[in-house]
Amino acid sequence: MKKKGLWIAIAIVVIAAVVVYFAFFAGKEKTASSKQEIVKVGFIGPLTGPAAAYGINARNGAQIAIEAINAEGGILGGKKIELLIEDNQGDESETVNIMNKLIDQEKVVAIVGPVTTGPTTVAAGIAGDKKVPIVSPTATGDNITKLSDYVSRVCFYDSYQGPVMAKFALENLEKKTAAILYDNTNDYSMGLADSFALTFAENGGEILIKEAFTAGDQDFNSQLTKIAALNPDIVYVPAYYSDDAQILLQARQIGMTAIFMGGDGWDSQDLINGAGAAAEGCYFTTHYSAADTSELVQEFLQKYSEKYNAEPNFAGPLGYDAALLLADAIERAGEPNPEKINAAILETKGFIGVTGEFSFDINRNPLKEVTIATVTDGKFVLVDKVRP
Amino acid sequence: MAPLCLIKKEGVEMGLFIQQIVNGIALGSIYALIALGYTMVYGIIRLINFAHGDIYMLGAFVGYFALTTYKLPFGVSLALAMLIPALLGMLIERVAYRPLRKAPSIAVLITAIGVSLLIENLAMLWFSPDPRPFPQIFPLRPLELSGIRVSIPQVIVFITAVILMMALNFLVQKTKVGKAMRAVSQDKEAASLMGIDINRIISLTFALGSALAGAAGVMVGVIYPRIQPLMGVMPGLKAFVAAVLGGIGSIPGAMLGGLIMGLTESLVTALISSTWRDAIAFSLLIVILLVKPTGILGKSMREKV
Amino acid sequence: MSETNLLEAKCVTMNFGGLTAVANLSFELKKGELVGLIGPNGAGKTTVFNMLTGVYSPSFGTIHLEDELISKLPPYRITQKGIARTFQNIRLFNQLSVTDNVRIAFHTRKLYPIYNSIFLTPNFFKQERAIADDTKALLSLLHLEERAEDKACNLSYGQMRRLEIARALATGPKVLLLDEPAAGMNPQETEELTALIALIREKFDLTILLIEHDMTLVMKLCERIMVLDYGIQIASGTPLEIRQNKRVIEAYLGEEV
Amino acid sequence: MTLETKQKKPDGYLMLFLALLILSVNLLLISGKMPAYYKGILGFAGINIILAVSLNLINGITGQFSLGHAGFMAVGAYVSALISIYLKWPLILALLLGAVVAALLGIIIGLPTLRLKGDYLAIATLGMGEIIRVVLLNLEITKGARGLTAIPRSTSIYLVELVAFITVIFTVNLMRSTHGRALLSIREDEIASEAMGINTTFYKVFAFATGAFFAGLAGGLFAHLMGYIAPKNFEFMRSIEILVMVVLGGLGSITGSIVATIILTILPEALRSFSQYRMVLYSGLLIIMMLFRPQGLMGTKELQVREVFRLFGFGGGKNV
Amino acid sequence: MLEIKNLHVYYGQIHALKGVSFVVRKGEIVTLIGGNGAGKTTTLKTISGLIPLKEGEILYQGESITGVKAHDLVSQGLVQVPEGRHVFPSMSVQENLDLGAYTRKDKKAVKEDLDKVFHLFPRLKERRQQLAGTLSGGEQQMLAMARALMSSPKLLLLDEPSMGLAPLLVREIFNIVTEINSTGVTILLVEQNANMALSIANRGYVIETGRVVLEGEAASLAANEAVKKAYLGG
Repeated sequence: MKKKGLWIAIAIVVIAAVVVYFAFFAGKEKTASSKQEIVKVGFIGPLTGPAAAYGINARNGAQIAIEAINAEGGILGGKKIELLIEDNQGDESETVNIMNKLIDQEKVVAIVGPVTTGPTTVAAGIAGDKKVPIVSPTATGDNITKLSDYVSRVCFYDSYQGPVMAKFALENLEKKTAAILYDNTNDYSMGLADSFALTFAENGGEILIKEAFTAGDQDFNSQLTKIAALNPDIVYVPAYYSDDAQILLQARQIGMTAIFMGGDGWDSQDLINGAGAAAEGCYFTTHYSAADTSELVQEFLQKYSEKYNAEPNFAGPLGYDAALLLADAIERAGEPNPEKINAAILETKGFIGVTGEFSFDINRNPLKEVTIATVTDGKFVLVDKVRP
Repeated sequence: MAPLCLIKKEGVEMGLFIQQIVNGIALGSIYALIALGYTMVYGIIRLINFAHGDIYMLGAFVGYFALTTYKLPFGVSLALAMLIPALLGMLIERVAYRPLRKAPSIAVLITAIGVSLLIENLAMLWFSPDPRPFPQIFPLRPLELSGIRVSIPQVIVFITAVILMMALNFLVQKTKVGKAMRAVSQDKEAASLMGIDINRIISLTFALGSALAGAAGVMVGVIYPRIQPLMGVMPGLKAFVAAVLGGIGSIPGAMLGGLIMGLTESLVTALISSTWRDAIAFSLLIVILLVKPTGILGKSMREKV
Repeated sequence: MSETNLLEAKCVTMNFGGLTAVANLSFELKKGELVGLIGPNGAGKTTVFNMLTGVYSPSFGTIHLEDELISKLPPYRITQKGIARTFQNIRLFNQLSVTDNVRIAFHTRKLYPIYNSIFLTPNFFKQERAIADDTKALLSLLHLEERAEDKACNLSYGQMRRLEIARALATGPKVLLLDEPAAGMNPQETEELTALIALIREKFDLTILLIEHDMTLVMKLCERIMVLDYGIQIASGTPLEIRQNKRVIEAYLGEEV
Repeated sequence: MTLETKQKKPDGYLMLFLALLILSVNLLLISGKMPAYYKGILGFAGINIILAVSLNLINGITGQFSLGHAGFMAVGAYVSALISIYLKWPLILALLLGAVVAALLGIIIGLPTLRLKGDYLAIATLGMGEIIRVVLLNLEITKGARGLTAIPRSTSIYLVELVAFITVIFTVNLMRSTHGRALLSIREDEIASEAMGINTTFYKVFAFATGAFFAGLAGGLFAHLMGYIAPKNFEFMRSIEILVMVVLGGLGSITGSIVATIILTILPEALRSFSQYRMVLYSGLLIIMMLFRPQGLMGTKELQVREVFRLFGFGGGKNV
Repeated sequence: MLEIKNLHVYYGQIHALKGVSFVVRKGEIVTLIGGNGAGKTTTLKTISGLIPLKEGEILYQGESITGVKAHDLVSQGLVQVPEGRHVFPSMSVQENLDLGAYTRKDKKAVKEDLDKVFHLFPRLKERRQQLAGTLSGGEQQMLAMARALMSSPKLLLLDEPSMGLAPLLVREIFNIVTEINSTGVTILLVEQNANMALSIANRGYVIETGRVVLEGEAASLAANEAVKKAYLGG
C-alpha cells in the first residue's frame, strides 16, 4: 500500500512540476524581439521520424544561410538572426503546437518550414490566423499556398515540374508510351504522377499503366514485372531518391531497358551511390544542378560539406534559399514586423538563390526554371533548363 | 516443351504469372526469416517482441559497417551481424523483459514498444536517418530460365530461409535444448522443477531469434541494397503477421506464413492493384484467424472448463 | 413427460474430433432431488456439466428444462432459464471484490436498461439497492460477509469454493450443478460443506447435481447416484446400490469402501 | 486494506477539486489570458482523453485487446469532415454522424473478430486499422495521401472539453452499474461471466461499438481542430500512442487514463528543448515507467483525494 | 537428510509461514497434513527453491540450500512433483519423461531408469507417443511422478498427488508412492487426504496457519483425538 501511495505522490509531483514549468518558465512573456538586437525566425521540420532525412537537410541549409548572413553583419543594420529550430516529426498535431509556441511564446517574425505538405497545410491556417509568414522550402502540394496569404515556398509545386518532364519525354526524346510507378502514401508522389500523366496524355502520349508502392517498401519486383510486360518507352517514378535507387536496381536486374524519369526527389548523390550503373541514362527534373559552376552553388556545396561532412539532398539548397529569401524580405521590410515581412515576400522579384532565379506568381509560388538533369558516367549532367 | 517466353499470348500471361510467383517467394523468404525469430520469442514468453524488427535493422547496419568501414569479408560480416544482435537481444531481454516476467502481458508489450522506439531513435541519432546504399556483394545479373528471372541473392535468401527453418525445427523438436525450450514455453514452473534454468533458456531463445533477425538484415541488404534506421518497422510488422498467419510458435508455420504473405503481396500487385496490397494481406490474416484462430499450423488448444 | 421431471437429458452424445467423451447418456432430475455424478477421471462428468450449461452443444441428443429444449441455447440463456454451476478449477472474477463477484451474478435477475445507468434514473438506484441488499444476505448466509471487500483472489481455498456457490445462487437457479465442491478439502471442511449444501438446498428449493470424488460426501448427501465410465453410464441407483455394484467397484471405487 | 476497495461512491473531495480545476482553466480561457500554445495543448489533451477513456472501456474494462483505435478515429474524422465540406451541415451533426458510422463499423468488425482472444484479437484489430487506412488511401472521395484540406476549423476548446466530460461521465456511470460489472466480469473470466447469465457477445460488441463511437467523436473533433486530415494521421503508431496512455494510467482506471493522458500530452512538449534526444528520452521513460510500475500509475484503482491526504499524513493513516 | 529451521515466508504483505521447522530422515516417508491455506504447498515450494524465504534455513544432506534456485536443486536429487500435475501438455509422454532426465548426462543409466519407470507405470508405456495434455487426470498424475523419477531423485517432494482423483486411483497412487520409497527414495508428502497419507507415512507433521502444531509417528497422529476430529473425519 505504501508503495502505491508513493507512486501517486510521484505522479502528482511530476504533474505539479510540469504545471509550474509552464506557468513560470515557458509561459513567461518574452519581450518583443523588435526591441532587441536579435530577430527571431523559426524553423519547423521533421528532424526525427521517417521524413527526417529531408528535414535535417533543409535545416542544415537554412542554418548555413543564417550563419552566412550573421557573419556578414546581420540584417536591418546589424541585427543578428536567431534560428529557433523545432522538430515536428512530420506530424500535423506537433506542428500546431510548434506554430503556437514559436509565434506566441517565442514571438518569431517569420518561419522557415514546414518541410512536408501535410504539416504545411495545417501551419498555413495558423499562419493566416496569426498573420505570421511561413516560407516552406520543400512542401510541394498544389494547394498549400492558396490556403492563406501568409504561405509561400521556394520549391516547385507538384503540377509545375511533372508537365515539364512529360513534354521533354514527348518532344525531346520522342517517346510515346509511358508507365508510372508512384508512392501512394505520399502526396508529393501522387501529385507529380497525376500532373505528368495529364500532360503526357494530352500531348499525344499514352500512359500504359499506373502502379503504386507504399513508403518503406523494399521489394518492387512485382510492380516492375507487371510494367515490364507492357514494355513502355519510359517509366516515370516520382519518388524520393532512396526508393528510386532501389527501383532502378531492381528494374535493371529484371532486364528492363526503358528510360526512367523522375522529379526533384531524385536529386541526391545517394541516387548514384545507391543505384550505381543502373542510374545511367535516367532523366529527372530538379531545382539546380550540383554541376552548375555558378559561384553561389559551389560555395553552398562547399560550406555544406565542410559543416556537415555530407552532401545535401535536394532539401538542403531549398532550405538555404528559403532562409535567404526570408532574410532578404526582412531587410526589405525595414523592420521585424511579420505583416510587413509578408508583404515584402510577396514583392520578391528576381531573387537569386542556389536553386535559381525566381519571382512569385499570384499564389506565392516561385516561377523558376526547371532543370532537367541526366546521369552520365556516374555524374549528374545538366541537360536543359526550361521555364514552363 | 517450348520455353515459356515463346508461347504466344496466353503463354506470355502464364509466364508473367509464374514470374510473379517467383517474386512472391523471394519476398516471402525475407518475411519468413524475420518471422522465424518472432515466432521463437513469442513461443517461449508469449511476447509480441516489437523490437524484433529493429534488431533486424541493427543486423543490417552491423553488416554494413563491417563491410564498408572495416572492410571485413562477407562471411565474417555476416557472423558479426548475427553475433552482435544476439548479444543485444539477450541484453534487451535481461534488462527490459525479465523484470516483467510476472507482470501483465500488456505491460511487457508496452515495454517492447518502448524498446523498439528507443532503438529506432538511437539509430537515427547515431547512423543519421539518411538511407545508405548497402555494398553489392553478389552480381546483380539475374539467372534466366525459360523466361523466368531469378537473381542470385534471391536464390540465396530462399535457400538460407529453408535451411534455417529446417535447422531450427530440428533444434526445437529433437535436441535437448529444444525440448527445454518447449517445456519452458508450456509451463515455466514445471520446467524449472525439471532442472531447466528457464532464464538461460529464454536468454538463449532471444539470442537465437535475434541472430536470425540479424542475418535477415544482412540478407535484405544484399537483395535490396538500401538500409536506414526505420527499415525494420514495416517488415517487422508484416513478418509478425506472417508468423501469426502460419501459427505463431510453429517454426514451419513461420516459413509458410512468410511465403503466403510474400505471394499474396506479389499476386495482389499482379492481378488487382498494388494499392490494395496491404489491405488484402491484412484481410487474409483476419479471415484465416476467424477460420482457424491459432493460424494455419498452430495447435488449437481447447480451454478446459 | 412427467410433471416432476425438472431436467431431462435424452441420448446425449458429445464427440470431440474422433473422441467420444459422452455416449448416449439419458437421465432426468426430478424437482428437489440431489443427485451425485461419479466416475473415474476422464469419464466425461465435467463434459456432462458443460453440455447442461451450454458450454458445449451436444453432438446428438436433447436436453430439456421444464419441457423446454435448452440444448441449443448459449450458456447465458441457459443460466437465465435457471441452471447455475460452479467450476472444478475455481473460476472467480479474481481482481474484483467478493461483493462484486456476487453482484455480477444478479445481472439477469435485476436487469435495467443501459440508459438507466448512464442517466442515473430512479430505477437505477432502486435496482442497485436491491442488488446490494440481496448480495449482503447471500454473503452472510455463506459466511463471507467478513471478507466482502477483499479481492476474490485473496480468499482461502474454502472461501473461494463458497463464493462460487454464492455466485451461482445469485443467478436464481432452479438447478444447481456443483463440480467437485470438496476437491482439496480436508474431512472437517468437507463436513461443513455437506451441511452447507443441505442448507441451501432447503432454503432455495434447489435441485442439485454434483460431481465429487469424496465418497463420504456423496454417500451422505445424494439420494441417487449415477456412475459414468468412458462416457457411458454404467450404473444408477441409491448410494447403497452403487456401493455394492460390481462394475462400479471395478471401475471406480476399488475394493472395500 | 478495506478502505481501498470499499470506496465506490464518488469521492466528494475529488469532485470538488476537479470542478475547481475545470472552472479555473475555463476562467483563464474565457478571459483570454491563456496563450494559444496552451490552448492548443489543452485541445489535444481533451481529444486524447476521449480516445484514452474510450479505449480503456474496450481494453482495460472489458479486457479486449484492441490495437485498432486509430482506425475508428479515422472513420469519425473522415465522415464528419466530408459532411462538413460537402454537405455543410452543422458541426454537431457532422460529429455525431461520424461517430455513429464509426460505431456501426465497430459492430460490423466486432461481431466476427471478438471471438478471438488476447494477442490474436490485437493483431486482428491492428490489421483492421491498417485496412481502414489503406481504404482511405485509395478512395476518390478521401483524396488518398493528399488528405482532406479546407475542413472548417470549427472545433472550439469548449466543445472538446464538453465531449471529454461526457465521455468520462458516461464511462463512470456505466462502470457503477450492473452493465459495467458485466464488462468487468468478461475481462476477469469470460466463461464464468457467461455462466452468470451475461450475454458476453452483446457486451463485448457493446464495448467495442461504444469505444468506437467516442473514438469517432474524437476523430471528428480532431479533423475540425486541424482543418486537415490525411491517412497518415491514423497510422498504427497512433493506436499505440493511445494504448500507451491507457496502460500507463492503469488498465481499467478512468482517472488513471486521464492523468496519464495529460502527462503524455504535456511530456513531449516539456521535452521539446531536448530536441533530437526527445524521442530517445520519451521511449526511455516509457520503459522505465513500465519496469517500475507495470500495472500503470493507478493500477485498477481510481484517484482519490482522500488517499492523497492520507499519503501526506493528514488524518486516518492506519491501515495503509 | 532434510532439515528445515524456522522458515518464514511472505507473499507480499501476507505472512504465509511463521517459523516452520521439521526434519526428514533418509529413507522415510514424512507427511505434512493440514487445512487449506495452512502453508503446506508454500513449504514445499520454498524447499524446492520456487519461492524465496525471508528468514530461516534449509539444510539438505547437511548442506545449506537456502536461496539455491529450483533448477540447481534437481541435479542434487531434490525433486518436486507440483500440485495439479503440471505436465507439458503439448509434448508426448516420452518427451515429458526425457525432460525429467534433463540434468543427467549418463545415457545408459537414464535408459535403465526409463525401463524402471515403465515397469512402475505400465499405462504410460502404452501411451508413450500420446500428447500429455490428452491423458486423463490420473494418468497425468502418474506422468508427473514418473517424470520426477527420471531425474533420479534422492528426496521426492509430492504435493497433493491424490487431488481430484477417483478413489480407485488414489489407492493406486499411494501404492506407487510406497513402492518408490522402497527403492530408497526419501519422500516428503503433502496431502489433504490425511487418512491415506498417515497410512503410508512413517512420521507426520500437522501445519496450521503457517506453524507446525503437532508432530509424531504416523500411527500416533492417526490415533490423536484432535487430529482425528480435524483431519480424519472422525
